Amino acid sequence: MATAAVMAERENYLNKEYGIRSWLLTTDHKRIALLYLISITFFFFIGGFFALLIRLELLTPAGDLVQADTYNKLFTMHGQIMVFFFLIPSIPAVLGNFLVPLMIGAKDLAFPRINLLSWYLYIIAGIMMLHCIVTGGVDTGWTFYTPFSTAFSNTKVIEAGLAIFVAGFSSILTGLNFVVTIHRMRAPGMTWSRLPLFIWAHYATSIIQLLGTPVLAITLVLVVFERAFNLGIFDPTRGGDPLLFQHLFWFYSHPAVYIMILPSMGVVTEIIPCFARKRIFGYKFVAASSIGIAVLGFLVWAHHMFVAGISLYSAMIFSLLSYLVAVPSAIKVFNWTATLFKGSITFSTPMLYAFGFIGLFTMGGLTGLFLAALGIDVHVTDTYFVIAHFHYIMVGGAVMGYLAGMHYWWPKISGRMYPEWLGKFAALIVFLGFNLTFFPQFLLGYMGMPRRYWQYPPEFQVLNVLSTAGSTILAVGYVLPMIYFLWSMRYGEPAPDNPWGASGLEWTIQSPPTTFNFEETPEVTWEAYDYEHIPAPEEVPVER
Amino acid sequence: MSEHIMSSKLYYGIWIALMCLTVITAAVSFVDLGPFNTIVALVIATFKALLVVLFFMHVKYTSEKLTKAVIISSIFWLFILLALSLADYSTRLFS
Amino acid sequence: MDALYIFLVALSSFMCAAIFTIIVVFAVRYRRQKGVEAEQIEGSTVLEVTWSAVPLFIFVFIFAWGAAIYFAERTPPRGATEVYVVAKQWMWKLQHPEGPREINELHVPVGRDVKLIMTSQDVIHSFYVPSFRIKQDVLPGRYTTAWFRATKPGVYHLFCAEYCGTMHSGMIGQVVVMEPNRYETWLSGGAAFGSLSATGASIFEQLGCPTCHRSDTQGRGPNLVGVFGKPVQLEDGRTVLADEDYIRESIVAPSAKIVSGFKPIMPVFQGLVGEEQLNALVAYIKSLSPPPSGSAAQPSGLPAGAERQQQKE
Amino acid sequence: MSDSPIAMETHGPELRHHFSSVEQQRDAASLGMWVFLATEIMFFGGMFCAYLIYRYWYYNEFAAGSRSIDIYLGTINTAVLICSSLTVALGVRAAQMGKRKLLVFLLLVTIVFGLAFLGIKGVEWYQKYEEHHVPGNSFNVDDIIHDYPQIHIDPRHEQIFFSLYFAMTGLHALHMIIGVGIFAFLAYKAWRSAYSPKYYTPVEIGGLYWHFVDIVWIYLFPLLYLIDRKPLR
Repeated sequence: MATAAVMAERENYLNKEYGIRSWLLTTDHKRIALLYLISITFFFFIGGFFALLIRLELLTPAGDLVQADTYNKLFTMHGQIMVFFFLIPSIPAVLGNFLVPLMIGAKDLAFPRINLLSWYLYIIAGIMMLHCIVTGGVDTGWTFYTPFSTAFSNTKVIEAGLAIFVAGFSSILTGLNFVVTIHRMRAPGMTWSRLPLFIWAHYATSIIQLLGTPVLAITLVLVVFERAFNLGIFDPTRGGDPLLFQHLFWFYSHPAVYIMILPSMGVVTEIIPCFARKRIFGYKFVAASSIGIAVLGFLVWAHHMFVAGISLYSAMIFSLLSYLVAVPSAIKVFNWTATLFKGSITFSTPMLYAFGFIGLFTMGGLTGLFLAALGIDVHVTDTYFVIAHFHYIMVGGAVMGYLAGMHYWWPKISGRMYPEWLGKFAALIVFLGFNLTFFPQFLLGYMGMPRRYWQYPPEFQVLNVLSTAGSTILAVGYVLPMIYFLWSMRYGEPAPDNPWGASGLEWTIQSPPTTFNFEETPEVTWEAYDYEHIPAPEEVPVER
Repeated sequence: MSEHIMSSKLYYGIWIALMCLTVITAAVSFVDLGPFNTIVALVIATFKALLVVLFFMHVKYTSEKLTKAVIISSIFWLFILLALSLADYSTRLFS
Repeated sequence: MDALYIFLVALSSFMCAAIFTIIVVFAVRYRRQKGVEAEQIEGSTVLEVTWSAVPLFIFVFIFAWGAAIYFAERTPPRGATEVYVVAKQWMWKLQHPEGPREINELHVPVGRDVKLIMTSQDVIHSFYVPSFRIKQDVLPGRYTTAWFRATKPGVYHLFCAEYCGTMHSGMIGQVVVMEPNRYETWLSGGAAFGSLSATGASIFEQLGCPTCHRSDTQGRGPNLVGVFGKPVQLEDGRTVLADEDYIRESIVAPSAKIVSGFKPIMPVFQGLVGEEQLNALVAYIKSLSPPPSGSAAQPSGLPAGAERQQQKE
Repeated sequence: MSDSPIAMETHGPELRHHFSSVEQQRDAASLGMWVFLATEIMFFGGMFCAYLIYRYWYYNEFAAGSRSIDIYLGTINTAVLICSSLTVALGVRAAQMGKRKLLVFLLLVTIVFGLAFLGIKGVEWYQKYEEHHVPGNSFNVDDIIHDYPQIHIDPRHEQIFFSLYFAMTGLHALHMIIGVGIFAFLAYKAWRSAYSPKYYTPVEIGGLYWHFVDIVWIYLFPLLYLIDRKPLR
């Protein structure tokens, strides 16, 4: 094709240099984003493999597929890998890394070398984690609750703790880079009220990464010290308080949920206006709700501890505050819906994922109301209800958003189009598989099946079989995009600069971009999402 | 940021103040003030920290509001951590 | 609480249905059509405030409802029968006030308030009976409590809900709820265990506690009669309530809170008395105080074989 | 880096390609350090939280443990750190004014103060080691219990105090070691004339880091050494 030849001649960040050194020593934010993409995909499939083993074990009530200890290690490492090595870096370190400079009109992040360092830290942490897994694993649950983790577990707690400690620093450096970049590197005219909401979401995410992660880091250091040197800081037999560990742990780990979901919300907020050809409804409120979530998210952590033995009064305070954080999430859902009103909607793959996101996130959010209600939390916490709830948020929400974003920006990242029909098909499979996997778990939880059970009473079997069946469908839905993305890198249609007719600076430059993104620093004179001035895709003159 | 070059006299003045406060805080701790010992020690420490932040770290002379925002928000977050944890510990006895 | 649950299910279903319907309607109604441009709408502060404030009011209402239930769940009624629970990897041990001890099984009569006073020997566990809607983490080194009143005879699941190691999923048992008369039969089939407080009394003697803790004011230790449930003036000026945790602490680490007017001379019993003996001692000291209402421990001479005696429904 | 022709012509070697001006680069670096210090506050904050709660629970043990630490060494160390902060501040000033030799000298003096602090800290830790006050299997506080017959001391709670003491001073010392490393690098670069009144950002943000570590100590000193020095009743 003639277009392909023309495309191939254009210099971009991918074909500018070749060779392993040009990748491993790169300071280009786009290349680092791809390094992250490859590494988190690797960990996603490891974590997913563990998840499948867990589901297979739960196919029957008896503990027959794996040993109890193996099962405990499986869910522990599934959690640790998915949370710390996939979800937290997923959108920020891949899409955020790629897009934050492009969207604000900068040549790179403020600290390119620190950006590369953060990837290396991530890789070091990843290798430590893998080493931990192959040499025996860890069985404390991803939550590391003391005194089990410090005094009773016989597994590699120290190594896993240090791996997550290092991964935490990687996350801090990413957040630091974003905050400074967003403050200092915006193109002329790119005022705060013109920023894409994706940037607002990443700004809020970075705040959480910066102020939450260090607390987790110090907590893990104390756990490691306690285990290594036989101290008693969290050990009740030596005067320590195990609840203190839980307080410090959840001070980070609750806001960490927002590290995962906020960037997804940002992605969806980009996609919906684009495929509805409309300005976002209530820009200011959506932006403010991101910051609101980031701040209020720090005030609610002890709702994970309502039955853990905290005082009655603090439980009440935390329950009330938990409801406050639901308000900004509701605002977002309402605004997305309102944006559709009187739009001109097309159903491309990213839009399908975005619809899926809204649906699943709404269900996840509403079930959160159950858990924040003290009386009900007592019954459903630590059961499969909680498992279902947070998978609706983290998988139904964060991963759907991640896939939506990958499809939406894939033409910009790779310069190629993916096969649209296959994309829609995969989106459908993911949505169905997901619901079949996790909806039964709400019912299981309400019936009283506790989490982290290797074997269970037979009356729970039917729902577990459904869930396991769903998980295999879900697995297919996740493998498909990986295959066709890889396929499209070689055989896909070359992508035009702006295939969706989208607003935003990243679409004003070539696909894929050059190393320094912008030939000259752009001057922004328009508001975000000014879809009245951008022609829809067919009306764009064919690229030549 | 700190285009402003401060006179070295001011630096020496701050240094003398910090040294004096150190000696004072150590000395006061030997005097029985009841519960006020802790309060005095923390007030002096905060005052010293303020001197360092404002003068040695040039925050007093920076025109940048952002730096102050970063400092204030980090202290605010520390306050959240301490206050809400203590909300549990201080009310446990009542329930 | 199930009423609140149903309310929430209804509310959530309604909200889901509403949002999904709106999305589907918009998606179909405003799908891309030739010649129809999207209408640009800026947003509306009135709408935004409305859909922030209305949910907030609903949320506060749910909070208040949930908190009321929680408060009731956390406040045992006076006069509840007190069952001591010791959790260990991976087993539940339960001690009835009348004396019988059970493992992984708890027999209770219908309609009686039962207060569980729980502690763990090793890691954190969680006492969870789904049918009674109770769950409470069981912590090492301190007591936590929960209570329930069974309303229907039957056998109910007892789960450990806080991950506690290898056989976490094997740490299950059952709560057997019986008609009162069958419960009496079950009790009388029990062993010649003294009541829990009587066991505590004999441990009290064995350990030589009465040498100092005399029932007059001449002892080197405080008189323990009537101390439970009362505020105690401490040597350092503080006042604490003499609850289960305080008594427990005063046995394992006696000098932590010295009663005003006494010296820290009591030996430390940490490691010398097990959790179950501790429970018995606490029950004994509690029995020295007049019970809030009738159902406290009575001296008993129950026939042999109570423990492990099983009467399945 | 410098293969973009647009970037090449407008800036000197110290301006990296993706910034449009030296001011932008300096502002970015300075904000970056301040934001990093905010995360550091939370990092120490976790330990301060643990400290606060256990001090509230185990006041006697904390007071007795605090008494057993050498207050003279602690005070001297505080003074040493304050002096080092002064030399850092003067060093930044020397950099602003382009006095290269003075800058190198002040940076070296700062390093000496830093090492002195670490040395004194080492002496203090060695004393604790000799007294078996290091938490772990050989932990023994019979001497403290013997010294204060008036108050009750539970060795397990005393161990929590010393765990926190070593964790907090240890992490602070780790920050000092990193700081000495940074300053050694800065001194080397300054000696090679890398800094000028136009470009001294590394000295400035290195200084911010050093002052921050100083501030942490300003709080650790009263919290660990001065809990209760008043005469016993």
